[in-house]
Amino acid sequence: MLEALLEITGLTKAYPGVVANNDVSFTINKGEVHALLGENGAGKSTLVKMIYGLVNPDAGSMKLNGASFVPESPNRARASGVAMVFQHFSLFDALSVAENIALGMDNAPPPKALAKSIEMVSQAYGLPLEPKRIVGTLSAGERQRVEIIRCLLQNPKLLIMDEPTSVLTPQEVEILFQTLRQLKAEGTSILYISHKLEEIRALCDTATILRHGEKVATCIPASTTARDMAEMMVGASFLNPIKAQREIGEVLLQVDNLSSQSAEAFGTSLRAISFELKAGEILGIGGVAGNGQDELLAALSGEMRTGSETVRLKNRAIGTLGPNRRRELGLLSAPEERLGHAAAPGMSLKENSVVTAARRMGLLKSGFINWNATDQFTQQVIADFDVRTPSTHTPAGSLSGGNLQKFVVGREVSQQPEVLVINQPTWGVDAAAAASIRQKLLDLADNGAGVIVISQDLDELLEISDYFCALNEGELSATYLTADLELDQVGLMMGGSHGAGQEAAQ
Amino acid sequence: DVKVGFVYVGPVGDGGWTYEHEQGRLAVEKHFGDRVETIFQESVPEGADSERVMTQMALQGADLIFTTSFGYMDPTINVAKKFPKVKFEHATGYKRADNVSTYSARFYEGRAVQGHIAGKMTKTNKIGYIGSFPIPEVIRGINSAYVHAKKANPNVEFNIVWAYTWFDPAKEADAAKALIEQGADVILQHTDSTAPQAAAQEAGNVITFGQASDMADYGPMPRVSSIIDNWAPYYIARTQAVLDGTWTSTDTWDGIGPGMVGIGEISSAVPADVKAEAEALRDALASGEYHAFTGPINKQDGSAWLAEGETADDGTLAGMSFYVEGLTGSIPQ
Amino acid sequence: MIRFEKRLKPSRATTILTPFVAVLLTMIAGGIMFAALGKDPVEAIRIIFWDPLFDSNFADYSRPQLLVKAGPLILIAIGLSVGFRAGIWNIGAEGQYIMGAIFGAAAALAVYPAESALIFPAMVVAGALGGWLWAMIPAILRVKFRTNEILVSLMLVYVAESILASVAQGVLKNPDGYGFPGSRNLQQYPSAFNEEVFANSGMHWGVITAFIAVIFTYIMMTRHIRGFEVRLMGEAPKAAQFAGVSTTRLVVFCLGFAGAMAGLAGMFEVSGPAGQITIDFNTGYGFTAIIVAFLGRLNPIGILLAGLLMALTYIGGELAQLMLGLPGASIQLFQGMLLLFLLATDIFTNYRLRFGGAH
Amino acid sequence: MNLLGIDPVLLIASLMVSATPILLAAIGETVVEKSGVLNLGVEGMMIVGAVVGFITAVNTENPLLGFVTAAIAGALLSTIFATLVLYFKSNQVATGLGLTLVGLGVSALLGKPYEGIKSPTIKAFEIPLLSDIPVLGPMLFSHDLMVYISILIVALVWYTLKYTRVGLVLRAVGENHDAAHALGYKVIRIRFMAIMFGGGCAGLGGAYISLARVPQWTEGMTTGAGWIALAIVVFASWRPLRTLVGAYLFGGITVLQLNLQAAGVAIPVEYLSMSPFLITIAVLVIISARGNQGAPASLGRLFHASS
Ligand SMILES: Nc1ncnc2c1ncn2[C@@H]1O[C@H](COP(=O)(O)OP(=O)(O)OP(=O)(O)O)[C@@H](O)[C@H]1O
Ligand SMILES: Nc1ncnc2c1ncn2[C@@H]1O[C@H](COP(=O)(O)OP(=O)(O)OP(=O)(O)O)[C@@H](O)[C@H]1O
Ligand SMILES: [Mg+2]
Ligand SMILES: [Mg+2]
Repeated sequence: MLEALLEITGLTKAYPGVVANNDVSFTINKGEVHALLGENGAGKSTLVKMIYGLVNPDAGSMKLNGASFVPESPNRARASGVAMVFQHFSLFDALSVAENIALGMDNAPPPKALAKSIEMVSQAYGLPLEPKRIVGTLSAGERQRVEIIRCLLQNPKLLIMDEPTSVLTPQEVEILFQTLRQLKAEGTSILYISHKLEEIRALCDTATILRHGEKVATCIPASTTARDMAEMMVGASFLNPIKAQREIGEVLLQVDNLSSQSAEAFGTSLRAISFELKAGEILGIGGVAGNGQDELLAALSGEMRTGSETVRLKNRAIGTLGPNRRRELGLLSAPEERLGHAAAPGMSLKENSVVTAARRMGLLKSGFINWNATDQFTQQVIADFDVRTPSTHTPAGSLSGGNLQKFVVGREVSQQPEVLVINQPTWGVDAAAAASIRQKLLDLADNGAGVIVISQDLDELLEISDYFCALNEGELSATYLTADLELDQVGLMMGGSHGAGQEAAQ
Repeated sequence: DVKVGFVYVGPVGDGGWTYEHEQGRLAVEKHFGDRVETIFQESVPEGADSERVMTQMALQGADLIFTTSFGYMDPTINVAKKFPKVKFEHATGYKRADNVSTYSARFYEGRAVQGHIAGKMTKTNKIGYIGSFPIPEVIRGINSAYVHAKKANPNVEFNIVWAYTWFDPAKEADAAKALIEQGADVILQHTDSTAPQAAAQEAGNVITFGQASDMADYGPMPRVSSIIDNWAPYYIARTQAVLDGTWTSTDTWDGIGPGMVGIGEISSAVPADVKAEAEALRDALASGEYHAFTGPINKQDGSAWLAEGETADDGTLAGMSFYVEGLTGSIPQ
Repeated sequence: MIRFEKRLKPSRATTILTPFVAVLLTMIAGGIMFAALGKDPVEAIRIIFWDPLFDSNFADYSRPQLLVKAGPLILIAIGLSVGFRAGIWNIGAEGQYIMGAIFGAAAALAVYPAESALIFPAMVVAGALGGWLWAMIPAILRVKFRTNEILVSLMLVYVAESILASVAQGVLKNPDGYGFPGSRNLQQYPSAFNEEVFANSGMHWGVITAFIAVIFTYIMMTRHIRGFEVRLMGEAPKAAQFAGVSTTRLVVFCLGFAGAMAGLAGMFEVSGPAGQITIDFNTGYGFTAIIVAFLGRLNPIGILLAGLLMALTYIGGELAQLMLGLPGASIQLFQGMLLLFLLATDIFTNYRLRFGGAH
Repeated sequence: MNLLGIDPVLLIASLMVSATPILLAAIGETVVEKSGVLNLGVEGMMIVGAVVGFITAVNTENPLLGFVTAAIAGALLSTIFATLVLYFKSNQVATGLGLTLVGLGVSALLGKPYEGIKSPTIKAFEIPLLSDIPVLGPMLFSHDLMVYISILIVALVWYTLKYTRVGLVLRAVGENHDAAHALGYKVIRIRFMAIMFGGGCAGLGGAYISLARVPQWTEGMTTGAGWIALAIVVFASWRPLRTLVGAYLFGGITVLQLNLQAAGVAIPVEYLSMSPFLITIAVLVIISARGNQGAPASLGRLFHASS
């Protein structure tokens, strides 16, 4: 019967300016997969960090197996049988798989024995891994395996997973779910955080829903619709994006036989990529993280130069032009990494407007920045895209992920691009915000722009794109009409031939 | 009552050049007691900083200021113009004014004595010389030492290493070692630290000479003698002159005779006959009956410099920028 | 338990207040040190901070000297601060300063004794060029081979010192100097003399240039896109790349700007207060300027104030040595404490202190 | 066996001595930087080690005790840096420079009464048997104890970083402090220890100058050795064994140029005297041109644990 593993009572945690968790109470049973839901900034990560001993609560208490549980540090939590896979991987790129795993264990065995256990566990759960590989060279899926195996080696009673599937192919998600079900069958409890509601419905037994740091509801996901759950999270109903019938116009962007070496130490090289984008069209590019998405975006944005003729905009060769010249010509982009790439965390929103809009929006006069005009532009973006921020002076780094993403998308869309390339437009963004961002992209295409959406979220791509193709190890698949595609087929395009280890596992 | 200021180029604890000037200052304090107040400033960079320090001393009421580095020459002249009532004494320079004297020591006389001992004592016939910067002062010393070593032992050879520093113990130690490894069993130095002494001590049968200060700690071996800067008598005399109101601008270039250059005790490691010869040379230099640069001496390129019996004039010596015949290598530019 | 908690926004009030707190703490700690050395601490502090400015005997002379001392510090620090903002660590300004001086002096000495109004401007150009060229070595090595500029620029200081020693007794040696090392004194060469613009003000052209550089840099950093790019590069290099900033150009610009400023400082020094190229011409301005840049929080106005404060501790420190016989090292220690206290109090700009723990 | 009149056996023997101070300081700094912290105060810690070691040796007549106190003094001084940088989150570059100023000042004050004194020196320690081997014996096995200890420290650091858990955790902290924190490692505490270790090594290096290489105390006697040590760390791409190579190479060139001068080789002295720096730059360029310099990814970055 149901037996409580972890009882949480009245957990509260405040940060300057925000109460991340307010009097949260719920119970996780043994052998249960328990979902934790909530929009961005609802306090999910904070809550699990308290369970893992990384963050100390201001108030409240926990009981594990009926005994008082006060994890002062992750080591204590691990000793009590709590393990965690982080939202942002806690891996060390320059170290090997075995070293990474050893670091997550309190009593790591000597290297040889450890390598053996890694192999054993990875076979038992169908998660192949080579202990000697350097983690920086792994794909996102493989990196996650490292984290999971690190947890499994400690025989946890409670496994916490913070958004584990946002970077996986459907096949990889399926493997993960198998693993989790197996664990559950062995009696392990799982606390599972995700924004993907269909996954939750497929996997989880119970769901606790947080809003603004407070627990607002509990439900049985299998018997609740995704839409209902989403509305519980937001506290209101919202609209799904509407895909209008559009006129498809002339060719705007041609990419022809584009190859390149990655500039990053652990990057992927692009191999002979070719495609076309027409006005009014949304091209979705799927693929698992680390298959050349960043490189493709860099080659299109102008951060990485290629042969002059490999990229043509409105029949003009632009492969050797830099980002600013491309922006002037109408090709805009938004990279995946919001903090540090699309925006500078320490700079205000106003200053971040200058990053891409300076020239196209005429914010410069003979090299001098017109701060008034910049402020106006920024305020416009904030208003049009519902960015929640105290002012234009607020540092970008202090915005929540979803709000910053709205700002980044808004900054590009407001410049009325002719072609917009965007990578992971809604990564880690809650359902309501994601819906509004997708709507803006659709609107942009309606107005005659060409849009390329690179994403690992297949639902998203299937929802908004007209054409679909997938990146795999730097190669681009053929392009298909989205309407004609089956999900299985898509999965194969993305990852069917990806990674020898995976084939071996099947 | 007079106030006497001293401007030093290094820290008073450098154990060499500045240290000896500081000894001079202390001697002044001791000699005059309450009648004289001294002030000083250490580690004053040449150029604008020294000009400011001198001015501040003058503003503070100094009556006599000793500026103890060649690089203070132009600043001293500049400040002296602004304070005609204050007397200035600039060491090792050549610019004078009504209230600016110059003074310097004929260290090359001491080098002659060292050269003689070195020539007599060397078994390998190789003498190592650590130079600081290739300036006339240093070149004069090398020439003087060489001329007298050669006289004592026609087979001697000089190996010269330029350290490009007045003071860098580690580098001086390395330089000494390099010379010793090249077979030198006598090390002469024109840098200020005792590091070469220590290196010689470690090596064993190598002799050295104290530089600027006596470095008696290292006697009787390796340190067999030394050249000591002894500024005390001069500083006392000049302060006395200010007290008496008899100070006038002069150019003093004193050697062993007046005691500005001291020859440290020649240690027991030196055979008695060599010691006696060295002391005789010292006395001859002191009395003036012998000049350290007495012809015939040719320049390195073989051209004649001093004819038989001719002695070098002070002008040429002051600006000496050539090696004498027999020295190898060229003076770095 | 006491801990620091990040502020949502940097506090402006503390930004302005902390330097004063730091100076106060330095006075206290320094006072203790002076007392330990057997000197009256109050008097020592008064001599360092007050006398150079207000003492009836010294102030008339010291106040202009403050500018003479601060001028090169500010000029070099301004140049360095731009690079530091972008995360480009040039710590070899001393070498660039030397090369600026050599080039500047050489330009004048090459035409000695001709007199012309063109000579001084030519020296200015040559000085800036000398520093710029010397800074281009680490710049090009970094751009071409990704060589760490900290080390290259530092190593080049030692190389520049060797070159200085060599020219001081070689090509630039004063032919009328009786064989002594050192160049002619440019103070005695009217066309080349960087004279005070107003008599007894300390204001020579180098000081004026430093002030212009402060204003120029302030405007560039706050209003011009180039300054924005510099800040962006320092904040988030990838975002800078995304904004179309060329790393190559920025590295060359920052190192070149710093080199030119340091070169100018060297040139104005050699043609003015110092007067001549000597073996020991350089006195560490290039290194002290790094401290000034950080004391001024890499902000042009801050650097201006920090340069003046640093000059004050130098001149006041000299007076304290003269009047109290304090050892020179104690002044060095005092300056070190000032920097460390400033850095320690810096945290209150971005963090606030919280008492009471979480458990 | 003479090249240009230089005996390689003696050359190697003396370069080992001349390189030992920078080697000690550099291996300490390697550990500090591996933990993700850049401490530019090496020069300051070295000179404080030099003076404290000297004072102890003179007063106790025991040079080995001098090394012990020098290490302690260097470590203590480094805690100022560690506290400011780790707890007060001050800029690492500026704090390191400040530490150097403080170290130079403190050492000069402490050393005043000890100027011009000779210290007891440590004797050469001829390793039995090994020192009798022809050529190799006098070259490698007839040095003072500290030369061997410095090599031992390098080996120890190498082994620790490569094969032990402590080393693994240290590297992890330097690679990604946020992840290390998330896994429950005490980033601040680990870095504090690393900084103190670096301070201790720098102190030893300084004491080697004042007790072995030069045996005397004079103000400012480290004359830039700390800066060279910093260069060696990068030069060695943060690898302990290469630190040994780097330090010996630099020491070797320094000694060699003096030897070339002493041997009267006709290379202009100006070029010889700048050669150690020019060659260091040249090697740096070659290393960096080959890419991946191996710098710890978190080096110099600010860490603030939220809790
Ligand atoms: N270290 C911190 N300092 C200050 N505020 C924080 C900190 N960590 C989280 N917060 C704030 O606490 C709130 C809850 O954050 P948390 O990361 O728990 O949200 P989440 O539900 O995990 O969101 P997401 O779905 O985006 O991961 C947010 O407003 C966040 O900005
Ligand atoms: N490129 C690198 N990046 C980060 N850490 C490194 C790197 N190379 C070596 N290390 C770490 O530094 C420690 C010691 O390096 P060291 O050079 O002595 O190792 P090594 O195995 O002997 O290397 P090599 O075979 O290249 O000489 C090792 O523990 C290693 O993990
Ligand atoms: Mg989260
Ligand atoms: Mg190795």
